This record gives sequence, C-alpha cells and structure tokens, in this order.
Amino acid sequence: MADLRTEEFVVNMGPQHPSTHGVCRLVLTMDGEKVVKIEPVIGYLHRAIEKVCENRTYMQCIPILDRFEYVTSMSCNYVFSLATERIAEMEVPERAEYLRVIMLELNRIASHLLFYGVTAMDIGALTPFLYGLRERELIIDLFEMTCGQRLTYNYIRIGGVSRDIPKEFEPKCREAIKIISEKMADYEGLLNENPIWLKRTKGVAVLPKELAIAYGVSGPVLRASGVQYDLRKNDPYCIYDRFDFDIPVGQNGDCFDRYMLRLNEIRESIKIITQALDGLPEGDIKNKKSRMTYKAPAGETYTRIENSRGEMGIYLISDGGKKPLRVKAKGASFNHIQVLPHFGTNMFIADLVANFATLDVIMPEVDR
Amino acid sequence: MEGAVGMTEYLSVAFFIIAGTGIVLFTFFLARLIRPHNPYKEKSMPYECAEDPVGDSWIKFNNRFYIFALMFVIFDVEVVFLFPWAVAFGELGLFALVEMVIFILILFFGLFYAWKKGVLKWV
Amino acid sequence: MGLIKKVPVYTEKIPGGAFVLTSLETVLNQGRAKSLWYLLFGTACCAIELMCTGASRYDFDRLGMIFRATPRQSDLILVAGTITKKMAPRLRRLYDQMSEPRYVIAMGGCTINGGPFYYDSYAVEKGIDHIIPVDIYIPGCPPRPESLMEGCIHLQEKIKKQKLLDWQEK
Amino acid sequence: MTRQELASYIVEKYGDLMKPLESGKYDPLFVVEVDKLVDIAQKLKDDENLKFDYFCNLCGVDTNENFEAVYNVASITKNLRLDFKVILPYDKAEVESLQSVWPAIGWYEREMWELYGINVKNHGNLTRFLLPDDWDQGFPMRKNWDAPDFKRMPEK
Amino acid sequence: MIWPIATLELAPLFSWLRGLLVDLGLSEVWVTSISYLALGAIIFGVLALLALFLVWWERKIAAHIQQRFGPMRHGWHGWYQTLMDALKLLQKEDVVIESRDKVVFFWAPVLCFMAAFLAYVVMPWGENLIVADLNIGILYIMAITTFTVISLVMAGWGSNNKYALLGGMRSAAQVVSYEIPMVVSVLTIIVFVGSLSMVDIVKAQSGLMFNWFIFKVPFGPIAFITYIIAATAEANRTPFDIPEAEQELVAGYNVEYSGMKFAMFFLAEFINLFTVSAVATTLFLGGWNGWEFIPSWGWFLIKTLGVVLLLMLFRWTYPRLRVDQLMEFAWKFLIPLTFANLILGGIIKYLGWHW
Repeated sequence: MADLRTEEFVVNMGPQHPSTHGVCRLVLTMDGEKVVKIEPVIGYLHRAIEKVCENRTYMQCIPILDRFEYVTSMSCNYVFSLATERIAEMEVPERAEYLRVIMLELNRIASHLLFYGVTAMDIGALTPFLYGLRERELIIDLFEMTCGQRLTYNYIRIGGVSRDIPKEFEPKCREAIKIISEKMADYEGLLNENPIWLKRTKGVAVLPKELAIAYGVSGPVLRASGVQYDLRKNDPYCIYDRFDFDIPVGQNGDCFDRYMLRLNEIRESIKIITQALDGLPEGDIKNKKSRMTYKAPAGETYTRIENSRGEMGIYLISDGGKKPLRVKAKGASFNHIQVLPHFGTNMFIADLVANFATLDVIMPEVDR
Repeated sequence: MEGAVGMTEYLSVAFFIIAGTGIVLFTFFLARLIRPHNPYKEKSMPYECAEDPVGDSWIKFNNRFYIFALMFVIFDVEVVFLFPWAVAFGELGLFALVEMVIFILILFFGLFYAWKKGVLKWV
Repeated sequence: MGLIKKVPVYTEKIPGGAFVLTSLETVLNQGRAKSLWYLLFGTACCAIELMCTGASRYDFDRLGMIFRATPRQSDLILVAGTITKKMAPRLRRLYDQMSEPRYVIAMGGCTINGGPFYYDSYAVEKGIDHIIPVDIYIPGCPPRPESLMEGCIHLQEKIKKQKLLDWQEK
Repeated sequence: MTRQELASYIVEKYGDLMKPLESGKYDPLFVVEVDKLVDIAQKLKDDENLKFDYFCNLCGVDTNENFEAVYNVASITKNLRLDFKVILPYDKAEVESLQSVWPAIGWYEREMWELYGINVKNHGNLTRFLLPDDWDQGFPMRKNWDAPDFKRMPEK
Repeated sequence: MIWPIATLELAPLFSWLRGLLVDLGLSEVWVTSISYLALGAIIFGVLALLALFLVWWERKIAAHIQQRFGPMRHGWHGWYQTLMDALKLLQKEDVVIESRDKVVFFWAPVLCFMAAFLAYVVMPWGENLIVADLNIGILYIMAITTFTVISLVMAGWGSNNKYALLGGMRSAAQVVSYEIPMVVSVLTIIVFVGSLSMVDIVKAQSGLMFNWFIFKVPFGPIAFITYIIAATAEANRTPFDIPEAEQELVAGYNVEYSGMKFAMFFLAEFINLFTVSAVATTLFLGGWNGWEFIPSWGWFLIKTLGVVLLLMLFRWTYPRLRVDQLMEFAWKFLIPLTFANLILGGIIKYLGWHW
C-alpha cells in the first residue's frame, strides 16, 4: 500500500484555530490524515515586551512582565524581582520568601489545572475543561483577595511582596488545597481510567531524551522524557531547599507521561504549600530599600526559575541608571515549539493536536 | 387491490421527498427574504484559519479512505444477502443456518486475510 | 435578495403598516440579540478570562452564548487580547469572513488603544477600531468575567434597539 | 562544583580564550573572542568536567557603544551554569552560528538577527518570524531605532 | 383507496381534511397527494420541535454535568433559547465561496436533511401511528439514513476547503465502517421477528417487559450494545465525532456553511440522533409497548428520549477517538462480534431456547 503515492496538501492550522492555544500558526503538509511536515510560524503575538521594559523603571517593568506569561504571572513577577535582587545583592525578609513560595506554587497549580482542562478539550472531552477551571477559580480567589487581580498580579516586587496577605487567606488557602487534592481523584477517574483517553495519549508523540536536551526543552516536558531536572532542586532559588518535596519523572516521554506528570506536580505543590503555610513566620514583607523609584547598581545576570512550563529566564543588564539596559525574557515554550517539527511529524493530525496540547505551549512566551 | 395498496404506501416516500425538499427550499427562500447579502472578495475566500489558502483542496486524496469504502462494499453485499435469509430463517431451518455460517466464515477468511496483510492498519 | 429592504417603503404607506413593521423589527431583533454565538478567538491574556467566563462559575451559556470555531457561523467576535501589527490583517480577514449581521466586542485595554503597550511598543496595533468597527468596548487589563458579561448584555440591549435596516448591508 | 570553583576552573583551563567579567553577578560571566566562538562552545560542551549540554538563552544587547551577544548555557549532568558573551562593534556585527553545538540556538539566533540586525553566519534559515512579513522599518531593538508611529513613554 | 393512516390518532383531523378535499371535487390522486404532503409537513413540524427541544436539552444536560446552568435568561430555564437560535439563523447571511462547486454546495444540506427526514416514513410513533407501514421498514431506514454520508462528503467536497474535505472523508470512512455492525445487530433481531416491517417488530415484543429484545439473553444485550455504539458513530457524536472534530478540523464538513444551510445540518444532526434512538427503541426496547396509563406514543417518546439521554451522557464524558482507532475498533472488534452474535442468535432461534 505504501508505494501508492497520493498528493500531499498544505493546510494552515492557525492563527485562529481552537487548538493552537492562542495565535500560533502551524503550516502542515499532510498526506491524507497524516502530518508529513510541520512548519511553525510565530510572531502573531509579538508585543515587544523587551523593548517596553527597556523604557520603564525597574518597578514599572513588573506589570509589563505580567503579560509575558499571563498564566503564571507570579513567576514573571518573581523572576524579574529575583534578577534585580541578585544584581543588587538585596536581602529579602523571611516572611516575603514564604509568601513568594506559596504564591508561586499556587500559580503552578492554577496553570496545571488549566492545562488539564485544555488538554482534555483538545482530545475531545469537554467536561474536564470545566472541572479544571472550576478548581482554578478557588486559587484565583486567593490571589484576588491578596492583590486584587485575577490574572495579572503585580504582586511579587523587588525585595519582597507588594502587600501582606489578609487574615482570611490562610484558612481559605488550606481549604482550597484540600478541595483540590480531593478533586484530583475525580480528574484521574474521569480520564486515567478511560480506555479512549489511554489510547489517545499512551505511546503518542514520544519525545526522546537526547532530542529534548539538544533543543533546550525544559520543565514537565523534559522530565516526562526521563530527565530529572528541576530548577527548584538543581539550581535552588528562593527557599525551596527548605521544603520536602519530590520531583516526578516520567519514563516514556509520551503524551500520557506529560499529562500525568503535571497532575503529580499538583500534588507536590500542595505539599510545598502546606509546609510553607505551617512555617510562615511573622515579620516584614518588603526590604526597606524597595521603593517605586528603585535603581539597581550596574551588573548583569541570567536568572532562571522553574515555572509551570519549564525554565523561565530573565537576562537583566543594569547600567546603574533608572531603567534597565536590557531585559531579555526567555520562556520555555519557545523551545517547545521549536522542537515540535523534529518529533511531531508522521503522525495523525489528531495526535498532533494532543501533542501540542501536552507540550503546554503558550504563545506570549514564544512571541513576547 | 392488494398490489395497489402496496404501491400507495411506497408513494408516501415519494411524497415525503417532495414535501421535505419543498419545506427546506421554502425555509431557504424565507431566509433569503430577510437576510443580508453582501459578498465581497475577502468574504468569498475559503476559510483557512484566517490565512490565504495554499494550493487547491480538490486533490487526489489519500487512498486510505477508499480502502475502507471497498471493504464496505464487500460486506454490504453480504448484508444484502443476509436480509432475506434473516426474514425467511424461521421457515428454512437448519440448512439455512449452516449455509449462512459457511457464507459468513468464507467472508471472514477474507477479512482476516486483509487484517493480516495490514489493510486494516492505517499507515 | 434582501426583499426586506423594500418592506418599510411599502408598509409604511398602508394603515397599520408601521405597527407591523415594529413588530417584525422586535421579533427579528430578539432573535439576533438572544442568540449571540461568539467566535472562538483569543490572542492574549484576555483569552484566559474569556475561557473563565465560559466556565462553570460565570457560564456564558446562561446568556445563550456558545462558541463556534468557524467565523461563518458566529455572530460575534470577541477580540480578547492584544492585536499586533502582524495579526491585524488576519483579524480583518476573520471579520470579513464572518457572515452578516456581525458584531464586535473589544475586550481589554490592548484592543481599545494598545493598553500597556501603547508606549514604546513597535509591534502593537493601537486600537482595533483602526481595523474593524467595534460595537462595545470593555476596559480592563484583563476585564473581569463580570464586566465581559455585562458588555455582552449591553450588546444585546443595543441589538434590541436596532432599526429594521440597521443590520442590513450598508 | 560551586560557582567559584567553576570560574577558577575555567580561568585555569581556558584562561587564554575566556576572560572573566566583573559585571556578571551570581553566575560566572566571561567574554570571548568572536572568531573563537564555535571552538570555545564545542570545548565547553565536550569538557569532561563541564559538559555544557543544555542551551538556555541567547540574548542580543545594544549597549549604546556596541553590540553584544550573550550566551547562557547550563549543564544538566554536572548541574552548572555559565554565561559568556562576545562583543561586536556596530560596523561588524556578525557571529558564527552555534547550531552545530546546541541545536536549540537556531531560533534564538534568528530572533537576534531579526531584532538587532546581528548577522549570523552559516545559520541556514535566517528568515523573519517575529515581525510582520512586510516589515521594512529596520531593526527595532536597537537603541537608536525610531519610526513615525513609535511613541516613547513621556518622562515625568 | 386505503389510508395507511386510517387508524391514526390524528385521524379525525385527516378525515376532515380528506372530506374537505373530496368535497372540493378533487380526484383521488390529488386527495392522496395533498394528504401525504400535509402529513409530511406535520412530521416536519414535529421533528423541528423535537430538534429544538433536543438542542435545548443537550445544552442543559451538558451544563448540569459541568456544574453550570446552561441557558437561563430567556424564558424559564431558557426554554425558548433554541427558538431564538433558529430565528437568528434565519437572519444570518448565507456566505458563498467563490470557488465552491455550486450544485454540490447547495444540495448537500438539503440532502442531509432529507436523509434524516425520510426515515420518518416508517417510524412507528405509536400504536397505529405510522405514516406507512412498508414491508421493508427497517431495511429502508438503514438504507435511507446512510444517505447522510453522501451529503457530508458533498459538503466537504463542495466547500473547496481542506478542513471540510478532511471532515467529509472522515465521515465517509466512519459511516461506512459502522454501517455494517449496525445492520448486523439489527439482523440479529430480524432473525427472530421474521419480518422487516417496523410494526411487526414492535408487535413481536408486545406484552411484558421481558418480551423486549434487549432482555433476550444472551444475544439481545450484545446486539443492543453493538447497535448503540454503531449508532453513536452513525449520528457523528462523541466519542465518534471525528468528522466535525472542533479541535482538529475547526468544524469539519460544515466549516463553510452559514445561515439556513448550516441550520439544516444542525437540524439533521439532531433528527439523526432521534432517529437512531427511535430505531433502538423499536428494535430493542419494545417500541410503543407499555402499560396502559400512558398512551402508546408517550411510551415511544419516553423510551426514545431515554436512549437520547444515554447518547448525550456519552458525549459529555468521553474523549474523541482517533481515526485509525475508530476504524480498527469497527473492523477488528465490532464486525466480528456482531457476526458471531448473529450466528449465536440464529442457533438459539433454531433450537428454540428463548421465551
């Protein structure tokens, strides 16, 4: 059968397509149902965040960087603050560090819940999407009561956090993570025991370890391929070295591993949050030096943290002036979408959709 | 008279075709009275995720789909034979049963052959 | 054919015609207003809030709004998120390919005037009303789901007030 | 290997090729010559004690005096991080592609070429991808770049 | 001239209409034609109402599964929501693609609707409530509903759009593959009834619940399950909705359709859903049979809507299958199983091991 040649045709998937998660465009060369060649076209969301940041003061950069990766805005706040703190060698109060960890991990859970829903929707099950978002709202409520925003928080500031948590936060947070850890059974019951789901994800779109490392893939996608590399353990920042948690690692690097790994990460994040809430000290939430007109001394550094998609980095150069000389933002999705043509071909279009969903690409991180 | 009754009943299909088409065309007509109609070049282009379509979509399509159509024809013919058999089964008895089992088995040899040859696998 | 365009000319002359016209107008407006199917289109941050609005807590479906993936079948394009200069022609194309009558909601600061990217950004289109006509503007960065829903309700009210030929071809 | 050990190891072993920079905070930062770039990258990747197999980020910089290209690399097996940069004068902004060493660098180099106009030799696919297809206003990330519809934030 | 609908519960209306037509001095041919056309219009009306209800119901069920409310604002629990949708679709522009295949593009929705509509010629709504009791009833339904696939391929091809083409091709492959298990499941029942007439099939199950074919162990439940699976595929519903897989093919074969033409596809989809459920009711669940306190058409509707509910629950629970898995499931599992079940049924019938 294979020698019967048929015409290949080119299909544009995107920029407006339900499963490209934003405005990515994949130019697919297809032979019937099979994708023969993928050519990603990006830039539809290139908003020049880096240029804007060069013309803002340090504090003004933070809300702009919120939009760099809006699903986990806290990480964006944090990575920029951390970069500035490293250049300035600034101390951060203990309480602020704890609050940061709580917020970062809550945001990771929120992001993974969104991933859970969107992936299920891309594979055709609509209901999990709403379940995922339902629990995400609980976390959004927590953020809202802390910083007044649902999506772009502008909470973690240079040298601390912008304001203290309200009294109700702690009980609410404990309740939320309790509900989420109970609902995890629902999520898994809905999909993991479903033979169709297993058939659609197991063994599909395997990303080999070597390819993943060569193309700079990071985060859950890299770990699903069997590489134990999590910056929270391997390049510790903040106070992650004080907490007891595991790094889930996959074996096969297929869609199922990537999906499962994120669900397991939710569990680990819940562990971290519980420990952080238990150990939350009293005290200042901000370094005294941190003001709206903060100026960092000259210096440069590449700072990277582990956000829900992988390595998020900021290359920050300060020349001692009011504004940073250069802010280069690196998002994990940039590498993920770059590696896609190298392992995503010769599969069904349905598998491509599943693959794209489990890579958890988000376009502002790619285009900036 | 008996035959005429039968014919009348089949006539109902013809009249339903007329009625159905008529109603659909009528709703189209009704919509045509009300709806706006404003075609221009951009609107009349095929939708391909807001991009210019590349190449023609009327192509020699992958043969995989046709294989299933061919297999379907074989089995559908079998099913056509099965219908009268099923209707008359009560009267025919054991002979019909054995015969049909043999008939189905022969066809299934074909299916298993195709299976083994990898025809059922989507390559 | 658009025969309806000639209806006011004739009916207004006959007695009671104005009443018939108003009734027809009301009925047709109800249909358009109460069944707004939005195009599944989101570019940036606002798209996440759009998803949240469709989800359980806020539930767009209550207003009778469901999403369609193709512009041919959608009535409303919710421009959720920044439109860059590269995306602008595609947005225009999407709008063009929608079937009339069609409505536009500009959701969020970026779509209104560029929002946080008004200054210093070389790539952001400063306001989508340079590209397509906008019915409702919803400020916020991103707007809360409640404000999005309120915007949609305002759009429904706006549609209900339309005259018979407002939504016909210009 | 701690950061200090890594810095002193590199100075000791590749001191003639890589000069440490004071401005680098936290992780060690070195400056290298443009024409030895590929050579150094390959050595960093192959060195038994370093094994910089993971490419993090490439960043073009316009310092108002010259261009720089900063490479941030990491080692998964040895758990190390290192930055090194090349300094490029305005009139000769050109680097060699490092795709043979780290395939991941491909798109970063494209981006650097597109936004800064730093040419990348032997890249193979140096095409526009972030800016609109019909972009004709030059390289927008350069400090002296300007365009008619480009509005700067007014100073207070 | 014998009226096939003579004993219909609607008969007074028809006697009146017929009397009126005869009084007008029309010949028998005209009387028959006009009556049938009127009957067609009534059935259309019923189906349109049913479709409106089913769309609303599906939205409500989906919403409640997902812990939402669904349509709420337009009427009590949004009861006239779908009416508004229909009214809106009536006013939508009919976008035509310049490069389309004119004839094919225009007739695809008509044919799609016709294929769904014609099945109701032989649908036994209740006792004596049938348009025409054709003696090939079930074969006719099986044949006529397969027309849908032609219309979908036509829609896919006529649109000159690659997504639509892929959707059309997928639907062709899917429907032809699931046609066989569906028909063979039905055959298992025919072996017992010995007739293809829908009325005969229902009558063979008259009496108590245990006369329904679904309870004829062991082959009855198997046939029912295989039929339901195949029927889900025939009706293009999740987990078999690959022809219009939103996340893969945008909207599949109806990408380019808007306004009333799209409405016809939409209507046909829900009529098809009702058709396959009604056939399941007729074949396996005893059709209109039931206790006296509800009229026969009431039983028919209740049972059919029950099956519809089942299919809706499938839709909002399962992910979508991939095209090759779909085919393999049909050819490697469902077809051998249904044929084995057919032989089993034949043996049981021959030996008389059934009640």
